[in-house]
Amino acid sequence: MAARPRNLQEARDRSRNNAELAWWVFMRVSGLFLVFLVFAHVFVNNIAINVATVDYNYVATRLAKPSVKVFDTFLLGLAMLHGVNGLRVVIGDNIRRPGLRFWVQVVLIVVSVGIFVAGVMTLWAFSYREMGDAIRDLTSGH
Amino acid sequence: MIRAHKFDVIVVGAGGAGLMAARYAAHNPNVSVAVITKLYPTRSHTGAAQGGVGAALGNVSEDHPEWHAFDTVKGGDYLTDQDVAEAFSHEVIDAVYELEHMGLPFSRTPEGRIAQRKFGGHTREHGKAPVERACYAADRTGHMILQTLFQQSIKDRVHFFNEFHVLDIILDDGECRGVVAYELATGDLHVIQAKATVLATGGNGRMFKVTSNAHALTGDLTSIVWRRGIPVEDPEFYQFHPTGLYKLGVLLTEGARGEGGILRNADGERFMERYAPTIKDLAPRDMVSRAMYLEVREGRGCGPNKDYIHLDLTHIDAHIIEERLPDITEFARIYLGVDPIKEMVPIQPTAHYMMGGVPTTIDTNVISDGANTIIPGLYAAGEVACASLHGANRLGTNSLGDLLVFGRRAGRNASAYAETLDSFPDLPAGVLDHTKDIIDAALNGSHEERVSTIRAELQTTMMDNASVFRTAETLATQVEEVERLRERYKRIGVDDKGKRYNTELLEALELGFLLDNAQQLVTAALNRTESRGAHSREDFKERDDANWLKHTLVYKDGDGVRIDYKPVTLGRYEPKPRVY
Amino acid sequence: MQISMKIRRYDPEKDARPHWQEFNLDVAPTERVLDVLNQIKWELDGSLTYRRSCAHGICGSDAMMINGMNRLACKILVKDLGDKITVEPLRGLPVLKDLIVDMEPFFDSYRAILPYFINDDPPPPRERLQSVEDRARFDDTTKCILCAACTTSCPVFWTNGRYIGPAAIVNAHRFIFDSRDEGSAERLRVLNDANGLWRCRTAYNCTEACPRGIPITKVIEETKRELIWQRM
Amino acid sequence: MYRGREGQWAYFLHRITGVALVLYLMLHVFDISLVMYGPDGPFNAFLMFYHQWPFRIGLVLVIAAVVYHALNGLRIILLDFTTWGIRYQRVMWYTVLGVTTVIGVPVLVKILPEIFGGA
Ligand SMILES: Cc1cc2nc3c(=O)[nH]c(=O)nc-3n(C[C@H](O)[C@H](O)[C@H](O)COP(=O)(O)OP(=O)(O)OC[C@H]3O[C@@H](n4cnc5c(N)ncnc54)[C@H](O)[C@@H]3O)c2cc1C
Ligand code: HEM
Ligand code: SF4
Ligand code: F3S
Ligand code: FES
Repeated sequence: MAARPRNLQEARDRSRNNAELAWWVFMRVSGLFLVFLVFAHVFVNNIAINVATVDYNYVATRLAKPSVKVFDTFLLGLAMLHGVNGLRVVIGDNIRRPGLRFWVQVVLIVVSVGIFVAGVMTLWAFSYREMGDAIRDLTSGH
Repeated sequence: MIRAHKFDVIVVGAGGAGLMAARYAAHNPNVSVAVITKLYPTRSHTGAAQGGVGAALGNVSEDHPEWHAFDTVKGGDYLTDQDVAEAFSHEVIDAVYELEHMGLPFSRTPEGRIAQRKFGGHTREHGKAPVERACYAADRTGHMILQTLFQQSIKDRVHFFNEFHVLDIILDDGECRGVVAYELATGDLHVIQAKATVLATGGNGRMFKVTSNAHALTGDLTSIVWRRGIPVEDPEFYQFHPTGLYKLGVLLTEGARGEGGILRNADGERFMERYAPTIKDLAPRDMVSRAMYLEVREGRGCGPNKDYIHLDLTHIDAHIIEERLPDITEFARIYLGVDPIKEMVPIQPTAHYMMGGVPTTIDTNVISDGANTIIPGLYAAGEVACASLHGANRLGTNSLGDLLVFGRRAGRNASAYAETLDSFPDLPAGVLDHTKDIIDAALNGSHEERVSTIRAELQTTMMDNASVFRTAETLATQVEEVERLRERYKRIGVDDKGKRYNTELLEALELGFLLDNAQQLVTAALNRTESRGAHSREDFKERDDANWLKHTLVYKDGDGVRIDYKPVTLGRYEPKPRVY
Repeated sequence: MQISMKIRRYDPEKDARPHWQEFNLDVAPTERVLDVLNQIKWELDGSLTYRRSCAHGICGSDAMMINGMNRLACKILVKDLGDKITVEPLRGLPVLKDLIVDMEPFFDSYRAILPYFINDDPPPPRERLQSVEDRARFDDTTKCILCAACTTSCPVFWTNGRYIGPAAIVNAHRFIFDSRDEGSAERLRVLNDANGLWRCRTAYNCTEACPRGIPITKVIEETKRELIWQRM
Repeated sequence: MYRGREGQWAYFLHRITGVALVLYLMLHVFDISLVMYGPDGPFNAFLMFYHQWPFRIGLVLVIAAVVYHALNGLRIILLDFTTWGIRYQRVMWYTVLGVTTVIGVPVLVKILPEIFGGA
């Protein structure tokens, strides 16, 4: 069990920054934005249309629109920050062994950063194929 | 396992008196201080005190310490040592301010000062009319005092031995060298050596069936020091508080009457008008309890068995009740299902406070005889002690004051004394013998008798024979009864033989202490052939100053007791008939 | 009235793990659960172990889980529970024996918030003045008896024992909102810790468990807002 | 099981839905990102796999979770930033459940036939 401070000096040394406070406020503010972003997104993609009709073309066409790009980038960013921070807290609460807890949180952050980058790339029309070509070009020295 | 510790000052008990003593001892940077307590400090019974602490601050109406001293002496039926009462009534004012400076959240007057209310026996101008003297924090004054003092002890970093049960005191050469304690969590014995020891272990009300006292109040130290040859002073004066919840004894503070509550019999009559025409329901506790007993005895009790009295608060504004008496309102609702705002509350007198105790000087030094011979290194304060502030009957709110004033004195004096000793004197041989014997007797006893049965019989018979009214006959019966129970106690045993939290073992030992307390009380009561304060003999109805204006000292003598006396310190108040 | 009381027993000197034991007894409906425990200890099984002292809800010794909720055994009557009663030790604190738990972690949290009056100015000769309204501001939180019913009912505390817990926050509130006290910046700093105030998820169990009727969740929310305003 | 009341259940549900949502979100972003392989990449294959009915029921649950989590999130924000929120926390939770159902039913009416009638 992490030691709790027992006197003034120890207490002073604790919580030097407002990180926890800032995250707490962020969860609420981002939540407010997410209500609109998520509801709109879900309505457009899951309710207004039949999900069974979704395929590559639907997605590709949608993502080609600049408005969707901007909208979804916000959604992605906020939802990931909100969700991953939430998950960090849940892990902090539920994993008791400090070592394990630390590593699970590291893995969480690595994976989420990866997924976030992949999401942004998708939105802004990167293509794995083009990327592959570019890399091949680079390595072959033109 | 046996473990040893050394501290310059140890305080036994962590109620108001103990924590105050520890704080004052710890103010001296040259001494090390530890507190030993069988309960977590915040579980001490000081936390149960409701009404207030009496001090002549004069925040609500004019008041003077001299009036307070007079009321205390008169309330104590002139058995109070008057030097003690005078010192007390001045010092308690400072003590209350000190509490406020420690952050205690007193209720406030509209001017922002400490709020004060009326309380039984506290009057202006030597008895003319009730005066607002009880400083209060809603009906949780004791709770606030206990919490505040505990908070300060955290700030001061006082060392605590929590859930350590003191089972013996170490006396050698007529000096105190520390105590022996049993650690509940492990069953280990600890020899805690000290240059000065302060006793602050509270009362012994659990010898009665209906009591406001906690299960833990079993008079351990009044028995332990007695077994070691120190007398007990005035044990026959035991206070019954008029307003305990019917059958349960849970206390409803006198503050309820201070706020205007009225006692009524089955006819709805405000009977106190007959017994104390001037201050009526706010007469001292002994008088009110007797009046209630008489009403019941004369067939004017309430209920199907005509065995209780009604406390009537229904005419008081509901929000005053909720605001100033929230806790007791809740007690009545939960335990009796009665809502004091709408209905009258069934009450009966409940065993409440031991006026007597371990005899001390005005400076809290424990004394070993009527000549005030001091036992160096041993101090006592709070309910366990008898500096004789309360005499034959304590006034409400004077006990909390007592804790503060004498707790301070004990702490200060103990640390000053400890500082004068350069080294710890050697311990005598066999310090653990008595403790091991009593533990062994309980653990390996024949178990023909149950502790709970003996305790229940003790409580019932004490209630029947030695409570509010007493006669030679009932007391003699009770002396024999206690004798019989002590015999039976030798054949007890316990189911639990373990070492960890063996609370059954400790309950058994506590019963042993309780039986000693009962023996002290009944023999002294049988001996005192007069009525004074809380000691009310139906066969000797009058106070007898010619023969009995003196303190009783009860010594242990083999299996029996020996009685001696100590003069009362008189002063400017001449004994007068006590009318209100 | 005939009742059956099921008690979770554990004596580490004898048992490998906790187990249930059932007692059938005849009790008066107006008896407290504490009276029933006493009856069992005194008449049936002396080794049953629990803490108790005052027997009327003011010392905080006997908080335990009764019929699935934290309460004081001396403040709940049999008639309010029915004829089947289960009694377990408080959750989230190590069980030492039967219904006795180790309170040290709980008191550690309490000590952490500097639970004492801080004001280094020399006091006036008489009392410090305080208006009736200022006194009322923190009245609720002066009632705490440190029984731990709240902290051990908090679902966050069950999973995360490092959480400082509602009781400590209540006691911090007691001083933070006392107009005479000057230590609130320090206390808020402690509460701002990763396992401090922000771990509360407004689960409300604490408020429902508190035998002193302290509106704990409200108090915690007030403290959160105070911390935000002071820090931003 | 501890006999907590509304607040406890609101918290459990909020946490469970929250975690479920992040996990779903990650999966969702991952499979959408497969578009980056182009039209003949693995994207369509994945989608066809998810178009099986158990996954679509799952998707309906995710929508329900979003609605509950969002509404209860608003409830929490009211508790945190208003002085009156605490007084109405129970009422507000029942409202959250109510509104979740009110939104849920038409959605089900629209989607269920699509799942079992169509694909
Ligand atoms: C219900 C009630 C209401 C009251 N209201 C008022 C009031 O309004 N005003 C007023 O002035 N007075 C009041 N009194 C009286 C007053 O509260 C008590 O007399 C006083 O609190 C006793 O305090 P204390 O410090 O002497 O002992 P306590 O507070 O009883 O503390 C005793 C301490 O000793 C420890 N202890 C006991 N035995 C041992 C042992 N063997 N080994 C180790 N530790 C031990 C205990 O653990 C405890 O810490 C009231 C009393 C009761 C019961
Ligand atoms: C749609 C609007 C949303 C709102 C209003 C909202 C609101 C909130 C709030 C206020 C909290 C803090 C809870 C607390 O401290 O008690 C929270 C926690 C959380 N949210 Fe959201 N949220 C929303 C969407 C999402 C989404 C889309 C995800 C998933 C990516 C998500 C995942 C989480 C997680 C994992 C937690 C942590 C749960 C916990 O600690 O118990 N939320 N949400
Ligand atoms: S806040 Fe209530 S439940 Fe919590 S410790 Fe204090 S009295 Fe007990
Ligand atoms: S139960 Fe726990 S989550 Fe907060 S409201 Fe109470 S501390
Ligand atoms: S025994 Fe004191 S609170 Fe229950």
